[in-house]
Formats: sequence, C-alpha cells, structure tokens
Amino acid sequence: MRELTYNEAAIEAIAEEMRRDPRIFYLSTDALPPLLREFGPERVRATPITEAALTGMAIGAAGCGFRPIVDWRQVTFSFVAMDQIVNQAAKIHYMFGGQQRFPILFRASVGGGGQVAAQHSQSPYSMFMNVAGLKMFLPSTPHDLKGMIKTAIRDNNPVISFESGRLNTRKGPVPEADYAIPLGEADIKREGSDVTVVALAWLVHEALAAAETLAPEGVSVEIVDPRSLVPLDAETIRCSVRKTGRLVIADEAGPTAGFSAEIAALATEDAATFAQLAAPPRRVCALPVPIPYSPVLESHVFPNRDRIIAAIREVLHGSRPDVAA
Amino acid sequence: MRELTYNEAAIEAIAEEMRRDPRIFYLSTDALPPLLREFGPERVRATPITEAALTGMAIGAAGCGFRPIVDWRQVTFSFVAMDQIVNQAAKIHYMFGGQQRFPILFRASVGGGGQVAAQHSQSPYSMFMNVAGLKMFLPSTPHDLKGMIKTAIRDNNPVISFESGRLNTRKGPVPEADYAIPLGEADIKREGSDVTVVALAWLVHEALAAAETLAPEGVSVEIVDPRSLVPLDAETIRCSVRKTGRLVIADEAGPTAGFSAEIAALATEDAATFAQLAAPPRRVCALPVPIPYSPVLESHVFPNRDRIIAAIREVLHGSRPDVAA
Amino acid sequence: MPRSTTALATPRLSANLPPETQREMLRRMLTIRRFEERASADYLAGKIYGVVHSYIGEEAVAVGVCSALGEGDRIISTHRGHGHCIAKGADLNRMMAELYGRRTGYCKGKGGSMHIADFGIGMLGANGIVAGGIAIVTGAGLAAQMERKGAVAVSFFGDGAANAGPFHECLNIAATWKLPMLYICENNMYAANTAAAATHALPDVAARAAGYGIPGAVVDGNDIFAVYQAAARAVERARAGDGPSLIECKTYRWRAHTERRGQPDRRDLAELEAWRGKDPIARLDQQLRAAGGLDDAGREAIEREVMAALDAAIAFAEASPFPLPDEATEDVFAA
Amino acid sequence: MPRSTTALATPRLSANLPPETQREMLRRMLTIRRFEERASADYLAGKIYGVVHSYIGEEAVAVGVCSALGEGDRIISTHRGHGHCIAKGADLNRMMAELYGRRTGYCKGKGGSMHIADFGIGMLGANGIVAGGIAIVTGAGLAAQMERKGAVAVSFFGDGAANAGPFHECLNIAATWKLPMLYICENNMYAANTAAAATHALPDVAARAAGYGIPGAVVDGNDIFAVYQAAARAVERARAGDGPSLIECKTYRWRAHTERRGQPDRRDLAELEAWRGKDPIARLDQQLRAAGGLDDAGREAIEREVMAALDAAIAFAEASPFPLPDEATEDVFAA
Ligand SMILES: Cc1ncc(C[n+]2csc(CCOP(=O)(O)OP(=O)(O)O)c2C)c(N)n1
Ligand SMILES: Cc1ncc(C[n+]2csc(CCOP(=O)(O)OP(=O)(O)O)c2C)c(N)n1
Ligand SMILES: [Mg+2]
Ligand SMILES: [Mg+2]
Repeated sequence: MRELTYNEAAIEAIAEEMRRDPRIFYLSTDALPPLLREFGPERVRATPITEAALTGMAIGAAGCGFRPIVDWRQVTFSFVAMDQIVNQAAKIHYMFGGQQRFPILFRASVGGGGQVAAQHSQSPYSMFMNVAGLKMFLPSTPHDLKGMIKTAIRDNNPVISFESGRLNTRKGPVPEADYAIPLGEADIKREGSDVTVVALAWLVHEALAAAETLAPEGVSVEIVDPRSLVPLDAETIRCSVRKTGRLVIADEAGPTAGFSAEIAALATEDAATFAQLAAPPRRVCALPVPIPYSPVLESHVFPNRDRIIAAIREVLHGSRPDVAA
Repeated sequence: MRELTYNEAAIEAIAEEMRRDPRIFYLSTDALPPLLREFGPERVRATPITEAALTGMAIGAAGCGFRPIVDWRQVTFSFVAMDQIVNQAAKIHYMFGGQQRFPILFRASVGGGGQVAAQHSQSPYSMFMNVAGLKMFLPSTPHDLKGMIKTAIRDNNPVISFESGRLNTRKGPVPEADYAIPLGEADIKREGSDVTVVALAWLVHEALAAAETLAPEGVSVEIVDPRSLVPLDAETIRCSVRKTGRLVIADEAGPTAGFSAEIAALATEDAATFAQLAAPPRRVCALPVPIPYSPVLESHVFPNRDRIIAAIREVLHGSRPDVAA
Repeated sequence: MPRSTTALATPRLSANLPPETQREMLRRMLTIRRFEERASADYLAGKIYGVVHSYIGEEAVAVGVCSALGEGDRIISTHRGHGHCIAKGADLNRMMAELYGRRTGYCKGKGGSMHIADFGIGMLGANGIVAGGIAIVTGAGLAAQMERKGAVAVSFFGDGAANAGPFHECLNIAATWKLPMLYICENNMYAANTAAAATHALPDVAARAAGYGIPGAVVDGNDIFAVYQAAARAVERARAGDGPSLIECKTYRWRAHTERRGQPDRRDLAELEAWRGKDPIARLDQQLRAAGGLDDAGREAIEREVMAALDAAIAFAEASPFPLPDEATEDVFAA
Repeated sequence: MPRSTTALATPRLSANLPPETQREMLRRMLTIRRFEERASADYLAGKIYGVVHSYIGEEAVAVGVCSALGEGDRIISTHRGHGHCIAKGADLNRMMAELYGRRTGYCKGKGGSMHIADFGIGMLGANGIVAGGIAIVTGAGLAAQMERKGAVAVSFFGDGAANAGPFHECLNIAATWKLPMLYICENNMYAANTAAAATHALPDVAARAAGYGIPGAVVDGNDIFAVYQAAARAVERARAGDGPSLIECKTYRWRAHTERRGQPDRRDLAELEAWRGKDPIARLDQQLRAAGGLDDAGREAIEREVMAALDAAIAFAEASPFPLPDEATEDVFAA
C-alpha cells in the first residue's frame, strides 16, 4: 500500500472532504499552501491572529449551515479561544435544546520533543475531555488520522483533532480508497497476554518498541490505542485488562487528572475488571512540570520506551494471590 | 466560637492580609463594597470586563514586587483568561529559571444548584489541576476557606482559590485569632472504619449527611476532605483507604478526567493501598452533560447524599476474598 | 444627541414611516415592556428560576434595529436577551415556557433566560458570557457573505462588552473582509454596578470605529426613529457589500442589573429618575399622537392585544409539563 | 514617513544627541545584528535548539526605544526577543548560554530563545504567545504608577499582535487609568507568512489610538532617530502622568519568520531587497559620518568591540555545562 506521512494523511482527508462538500471552509492564521492552491482564498482563509474570534465565527457559521474547519495549529494557541470552546462550542447544542447543529472540526498539534519549551510543548487533551459536549481524538498513525478526520468532518458536532507533532513526518500505509474510522473504537495495535499497555500517539510506537524488547524474555504485551478520547472505548480497554490482569498507561501528557488517570479509574471502577487486576495500574507520563527547553532536561521529562519497559516489569512482579494472571 | 458565612470568611481573610501588606491589591469587574470601603479604589479596583487582561496584569505587577488578587468571580469567566493562566502564570516562574517570584491569588466561584444553566454552573478545577505550575484548593467550610486564603496570599506563587457557590451563605465557626492552613493537608471530616468517602466542598456536607443516615445501620463512614487540590495530600487519602478497604469519591464536577479520576488513580496505583482495596472504587459525580436550567433537570444531573449512600452500599457488597475488610 | 462621529446620521425619516409601521414598533416595544414586567414579577414569585436581566428602558434599541431587518437577517443577543428575541419575532409562548423551565420552551428547559435562541427566525441566541456572542454572529456575517443572498448579521452587545477583546478582533475582521455586519452597542452607562465612565477611556464607544475605517455613529437609544435610521443606513451599506458599521445607542436600564431580592441598585437614583423621564415608549406614543397616528382607543387596543398575547403565553407556560429528569442526558450531541 | 497621526511628531533631535550617544546606538544595533547572525548560524549548525526568530533589519526599533529609557523602566518582548534584550542591556554571555541550553543561561536552560528574561534590568521576558506579553507589561505599568517613582513600562509587539484582543483590552485600561505605558508596534508587514495588508482593516495600527484618546504615531522604524524621538516624547508624557502612547514603527525583517531549514520565505524577494536597501545600521553609520561623528577607524573599533563581546559570549556558552536531568523538576514553584 502507498505510504503517506501523518501530516499528508490529514491534508488528504481534508482536501477530499472539501471536494465533496462546498459548505466546508478552513480558517487558520497561516493558509496551508496545498489547500490554498486547490480551494482558493475564500474557502481557505488566512486570518488575523485571533483564535478566539475564529473559533466563535466557526460556531456562528456552523449554526448557519456551513461546516467550518478551524486550525488552531499548536494547541497552545487554543487557550486564547478557551471561552469559545468551553462556554460556547461545547454547550451551545445542549443549551439551545438541540434546535441547531454545529458541525466544526478543530485541529490542534500536541506534544513536545522539539525543544520549543513550556508554551509550545503541551499535551492538555484531558482538559478538553473534562468538558462535556466535545468529541476528540488523538491517533497514532497516518491511517487512523485520515480515517478519523473524515469521520469528524462528517460529524454534526464540534470535534477536536489532536495531532501529534512528533508524528508529523512519520510515514505509514494509507489506502487510496475512501474510508472513515468511527469515533469511539479503540484499536489493538499489538495482541498480547501478560500485560495491557494503553498508549496514545507517539507512545503507541514507544510501546511497540518496548514490546519487541520484552518479547524475547517471553513477556507478551498487548497494546491498546484508544485513538478516540471522547467517546472513549472503555469496553475494549477493560476487556484487554480482564484478559492480561495488568495495566500500564503511557501518555506524553502529565499524570494529574490526565487521560492516564481516567483510564486507571475506568479500569478499576469496573467490578469485573477490578476482579481480574493482578497488580496496581501504572501511569507512565511526563513528569508534572512545564516542559523545559534544553534537550537534556526535555528528554528527562518525557516518558519513553525504557520507562514503559520498567513499568511493565513492575506490574509483572506485583501480584495478587486470588488472581491467577 | 463566633460564626461566619463561607463568603464572609473569605473577605475577612483578604481584608486582614491587605491590612498587613500594602503590596496587595484587588482586581475585579465588580469592586466588593466592604473591601472598597476600607481600602479605597486604588487597592480595590473595579475594572473593565477583561479577565484576560486582569490576569496578565496581575502577573506583571507580581513580577514587579506587588501581590495582586484577581477575582475572576465565576470560574466561567476565567476561560477568557485561559491563555494567561496556562501559558503565562503557570509557566513563567519555571520558564524563566526561577529568577522572579509571582505571588498571585486568583478567586473563582464554582459549582451549580442555582438554575443558572450550563455556562454559569461549572466545576472545571481538574482542568487546572492538569496544568503543572498552579496551586489550588476548594474548601468545604468557612474555617478552612479563611485559613487557606491566608496561606495562599502569603505564598509566592499563583494560587487559585476555588470557592463553592452553594456554600457561600453557609455559616460555620471561625476563630477570631489569626491562623493559616497549609496547602496540601487533607482533613478528616469524620472518622470511620468501613468505607472512605473522599469528597469536595458541598459534597463533604452531603457525605456527612449520608454518614449520619448509615450510622444506625452500623455502617461507619470515614470522610476525607482534601481541601487542597494542588498540592494534593495523597498519603492521607491512601491511609484512610488502606484502613477501610473501600473508596467512594464524591465530586460535583463531571467524572471524565476529573478530580475523581485522579483520586481513583492515586489510590489504586499505590501497591499498599491496592492490596487493601476490597471493592472497586466508585465515583459519585455530576452526569457528563452541560448543566441544564430547569430545576427538574439540574437536580437530576448533580450528585447528592442519596447517590453517595447508594455508592457506599455498593462498595460494601463488592468484596475481595483475599482482603479482610 | 443624536450626534454622530460619521456619515451615518441623516435627516429624520420618521415621516417616511407609514403609521401602521410606527404602531407596530410601539406594539413591539410595549410587548417587551409587559413581558419584562411579568418576567420580573414571576421571578420574584419563584416561578422563574436562576437569573433574569430586565430590558426595560432599552426597548427602542432592539425594536428600532430589528425594524430595519428582514427575515433572512440574523441577530445575536446578550445575557439581557428577551427584548432582542421579541423584536426579532420570537414566539412568546415558547419564550415564557423556557423561563418557566418547561419542555415546551425554546430550549426544552435546558437554557433559561440567558440562553433563549430561535435559529428559525435568525435569532442566534442570548449569551451568558459578556462579548461571547460577538464572534459567533460575526461568523453568521461571514456565512451571509458566502451565501450571497444579501443577508446581514447584527451583534447586540453592551458598553461593558465593548472593552473586551472580541469586540476588537471581530470589528477588524469584519472591516477587513467587508462582512455585512451591524455592531450595535447598547450603552446603558453601566456594566452591572460598574459605571462605563470608570472603564472607558472615551465616553463614546463609536469613536473606536475610525480605527477600523468603518462608520461609527452615536444615537439616542431612546429615540426609536434615530435608532431605526442609523440601522437602516448601516443595513443598506452592508447589503451593498461595503462592510460593517458600529452604532452606539445611548440608553439606560430601569431595573437593577439582575432581578434578585436584596440586591441593592448602586446607581444614583436621580439619574434613574431622569432616564425614566425619557421613556422610549411614551416618546413614540406622543410622536404618533402628535402626527395623528394614534389616539386613546388605538393605544388601548394595542395594550389589550399585547396583554392578551402575554396572558396566553403565561397560560401556555403554566400548562406545559416540566421535562422528565432523564431528558437531562439528551441533546449533548447532535445526531 | 515619518508621518504622524498626532502630536507626537517633532523636529529631528538627532543634532541634540551627543556623538558618543549616537555611536552607542550604533554599537547596540551592531551587537544585535552580529548576535543574530551568529544565532542563526549556530541554530543551523545544531548548537541552538528549538526555534529562533531573527530580529535582523529591525534593530533601530529596539535600540531607538530603549535609548529613551532609564534603568528603572521596564519592557516586555515577543517571540522575536533577542534584540529587545540586548537593547535593554542584557548580558550576552547569559543570553548565548540560554540559547545553547546551558545551566548558566538566563533561564538555566529551561526557556531558550522564546523565553529570555532579565527582571534585574527590567526586561520582563520574551514570550511565545502572540500578544501574550501586552497585558503582563501593562501590569508593570500599573506597578510603576503605584510605585510613584516615575518609571514607565514598554510593550513591544508585532503587527500581528495588534489585531488580537489583548491589544484592545490593555490600551483601553492604560488610557483609562493613565498608566505610564509605551505601546510599540513593530510593523514589519507580516505575521509569519500572512501579510498585514490582508489582516488589517487599515494600513496604520496607530490609527487605533484615537479610539482611546491617546497619541498614536507612525514612524519610520528604520530611522533610529525618528524612533528615539517618538519614544522620548512618549516617555516624557508617561512620566508626567498623562498616560500611554501608541507608536507604530514601520520596518521589515530580513530573514524568514523562523530559522528553519527548508522553510521557504513566501514573501516577495524584490520587496525584501528594497528593504535591505534601507538598512537602519548603514543609515546611522552614514549620518554619523556625515556629521563627522564617525570614521573608518571608529567604525572598525566598534566592530571589533562587538565581535569580541560576541566571541566571549560564545566561549562562555560553549564552556558552560548542560543542566543535570534532575534540575528539570526544580523551579516549578518559588519557595
Ligand atoms: C466574561 C464575563 N465576565 C463577567 C461576566 C459577569 N457579568 C454578567 S453581565 C455583566 C455586565 C455586562 O455589562 P454590559 O456589557 O454593559 O451589558 P448590560 O448588562 O449593561 O446590558 C457582567 C460583568 C460575564 N457574564 N462574562
Ligand atoms: C496566540 C498565538 N497564535 C499563533 C501563534 C503562532 N505565531 C508565532 S509568531 C506569529 C506571527 C506573529 O506576527 P507579528 O505579531 O507581526 O510578529 P513578527 O513575527 O512579525 O515579529 C504567529 C502567528 C502564536 N505564537 N500565538
Ligand atoms: Mg451596560
Ligand atoms: Mg509582523
């Protein structure tokens, strides 16, 4: 199958949908050349640096029958638009009794690794997960990203496409034929029997590397990629944990009230899963600090395959008498 | 001991500190009459409706040696200031290598129950917890609120005082003598042996009512009030769970990646605590929806003493053979 | 007043408005006045929940502007939204039912006073966030421009909102893209308890229009003809593709910021009294009578009509069921 | 140019500036130029990480404004911050060490190019968020007003930032409270790849000043005397308690928005060439020579001095250790 980069897959998904539906237009502080060339400046608008206004305008245009895409670019810049996101976009359909649809795709690049320091290395998706009324996803492959963006653009609600900056130039197979991946379906990126690693985005790849390292030792790692954050496929995750009896969560974000905390909670609060859990769940996350600039410091802050391996070894030793893992 | 309302306790704490330290001034879109009367319009400023600017200005003034207080009023309005909170206030001390201190108190009223609908009934503190670099608390009594605001004002970092709107007019004993309550110390609001209820703010009082109801049945409920969200007193919570073997978390906020998820995670990921946990932890939270207006709908969305009681009964029946609870 | 910082001001057109149009304006203003009187009473009686912001005293702004609009035009409102809904033609029954928290309300009881919307008539909603609607309706202006049907979009906002970032971001975008927009600042001299004089560098918000190269006019917001004229000219300009206008309507609210027991109104009572003397409804009534377009009988007929519609709305609301608790989990997402 | 929308413009003062002051201005501009040349080279060589925004071409703005300031005055910068740091007197060693990610840097290696600050000299920091610094430095202006020591605060920001909400919120607050502020818009005609002409309703950001009742001036940002004069007048005004001024400096950046391999500069090359012809450093050099304040020897002496300081900074950075990994968990909170 032909290969595309993560970023190419996103652009291809958007271009295909824009060809299909003239109501789609694109707002961003920097017009993406490939889209601008094909669709022109009315549908691909270079705007002032006003993410708050762009977000609000998308809500209004959506309420009038259009299907806007707002590219916040770095998730960092979405914070100036937080009122429009939290107080308006997330609530407007509900608040108004469902009388109107607000189909909007928001794009936000997340993550670190580029030595661009605290402001430009953020992974705050759990902040958005906590807000009722927003759908969102964070895929780990070009294939998943393309399929989920297509679904999101066809969805009649605000949906946030979180995209991993670290993966932008990473290639992967992407079918030529049209396809879409539903939100709310986790994907098992590797089957295994000893431990479940729930990982997001770049850490899916780190987890795969960790699994390769551990395989020769006879440790069989199952890797679950939720892909979609809201809706979240709790059942696939719980199923895997019931099977392996052990849970490691790998996330580039910090742990506190993060995605990783939600996974630990939804796994342990489920009686059937709890009953099979042979060891305490482990979170492998960024240290709870702003992201520093110097490469020495930055690489120390982020999780990686080695920390995943260490966590897996830990949960394999922890064990509960009543559970035959 | 004399009694003050929750709100009076906050104002008294601020007034006492403002008398003590002339570097403290207060920014708000509505000048609070008692503070304005005593300290005048230079130190108690009625501002334009620009929470983003106020938040940024507080950072700048703090960096110049002042100790500003910014009253966002409803936490809802802090979302227009989110860039200044997340990208600036939380990171500036770290980003600049600790070269300057930024002592700021932010105040934000949280919670629902007043039929003011989705925008004005929010409890998004876990969104702030996820951001490294911010301290914050949410007390349940006038006594705790006064003591923690005093500590926060004397702290050399940005600290958010989340204050429960439901508790504003609730009275409680407050000593006349000067006192301060350190951040990061949970308070056991009721001792018990069968189940631990970790509750925040208004739900501490609902949990106390639930405990009263269950006592005659011989169910002994321990109620832990973290009070401080960052830093969070994990040890007191884990200790209590190790003792009771059962955990219920009661929070007015939604569950997803919420405070409640963090408590479930920090309790279960600790090996010693996990080993003593006899039943799956249970989250008693708001339904994951925007908060509706009509009283019928609103009261259905929020947790309460009855749901806490139901959750307690549930975890008392769930049980694990290897753990003698 | 009316004074003007730009070309917008024109000779009075009231003469050009047929009497029935003027009587309709009177009827709409009166509907708002009576609706708000009833809403305040029912709020204090505990039949309406949460918070209610009364529009009494400012009726000429909403009605004057909306009288210059067509069906395809869209507006957005603020936390003080009842007047704009009624002026744009919202159904009193569904409005009152929403305030009563009933499932027959505009928002099925989910929104309440601060969130009444009727997209069917181009009313894009009240909004609980100050300046929160400005960007949303600017998006409606962009939609109108892309639809190429000659529709315009109108942003109503207060003097307080005019100091907030979205005002600036959106006026610049609308001016740059020549969006068919009207920005209507309802300057009632206060943001809650805070006087505009203490938070604005200049007395006139309209003075900011020049910075974007768009017309900015100050009009007497209690003079419905002045408001109507300024709006009509701005609508003309917008439909012609010449871009947005900023119109500042000087007015005053008669009641406290919100309807709440024990919330003292910290404004100067003499000031309030003076403005009550400038009642926009009495003013139009007198002008109509002077022009022979209204007599006692005519006025009484309008009053009866308005009260009948209002009583019907109350009856409808009273008779409507509350939502079922489980409906709270519906409408989070659209299908 | 220089043209002015207000009272700010004055007869050229260059004559009044002693030659040594003018030579010091030249030295500072040259220091910025050489520092940026070296930063770009070292970035492409992989010795500097992340992202670097070059100030080359705009030196007269930072140096012209900071030459009008005193030690107690405070400034804030943008993502394009090296020039402002140097103009305010920052230590080249600690700047370069920060770019090199070393623990001896201004931020102990935690901040990098976008976050260099030196509160000791009143440099409140570069900032990675467009318009993110405007409110922070306005708080410094409020602090200065409350301190009553006659200090002023200066906000440097780009044309792109001038369209963002904080610009409006802060100019209104500063004007209303008469804060001792200078708002310096560095209009280099682009926000990254987006032309200001496509995002601004009017060509002059300074035209927005009138909406707040404050002076707004447009000056040639490549003419250090024009910048200095406008700034000096604004500083005078601020110290006198008459409030803020907005000064728009028309200039141009010579390099791409950021130093990055394979990032094409989408601007018109002829335009770039034309602006390279308006080099602010060559211009001051010529003016000084014409006035007899500089000769070849003098210029060479300055060059040597600048290069010596820069080489020392590089040597300091190279010799400085990287932080220890565990230092990543320090400095989250102040004691
Ligand atoms: C961002 C934000 N901050 C604060 C508030 C609280 N608040 C509600 S209405 C109001 C005053 C608004 O004044 P104005 O814009 O003049 O409208 P008016 O009430 O006078 O019609 C304030 C401060 C809010 N709703 N939103
Ligand atoms: C809120 C926000 N949105 C987007 C960006 C990405 N960004 C960084 S610099 C820049 C252009 C800034 O242009 P201008 O303000 O004119 O400053 P200049 O780079 O020209 O000096 C943009 C869009 C950002 N840093 N912050
Ligand atoms: Mg007002
Ligand atoms: Mg620029």
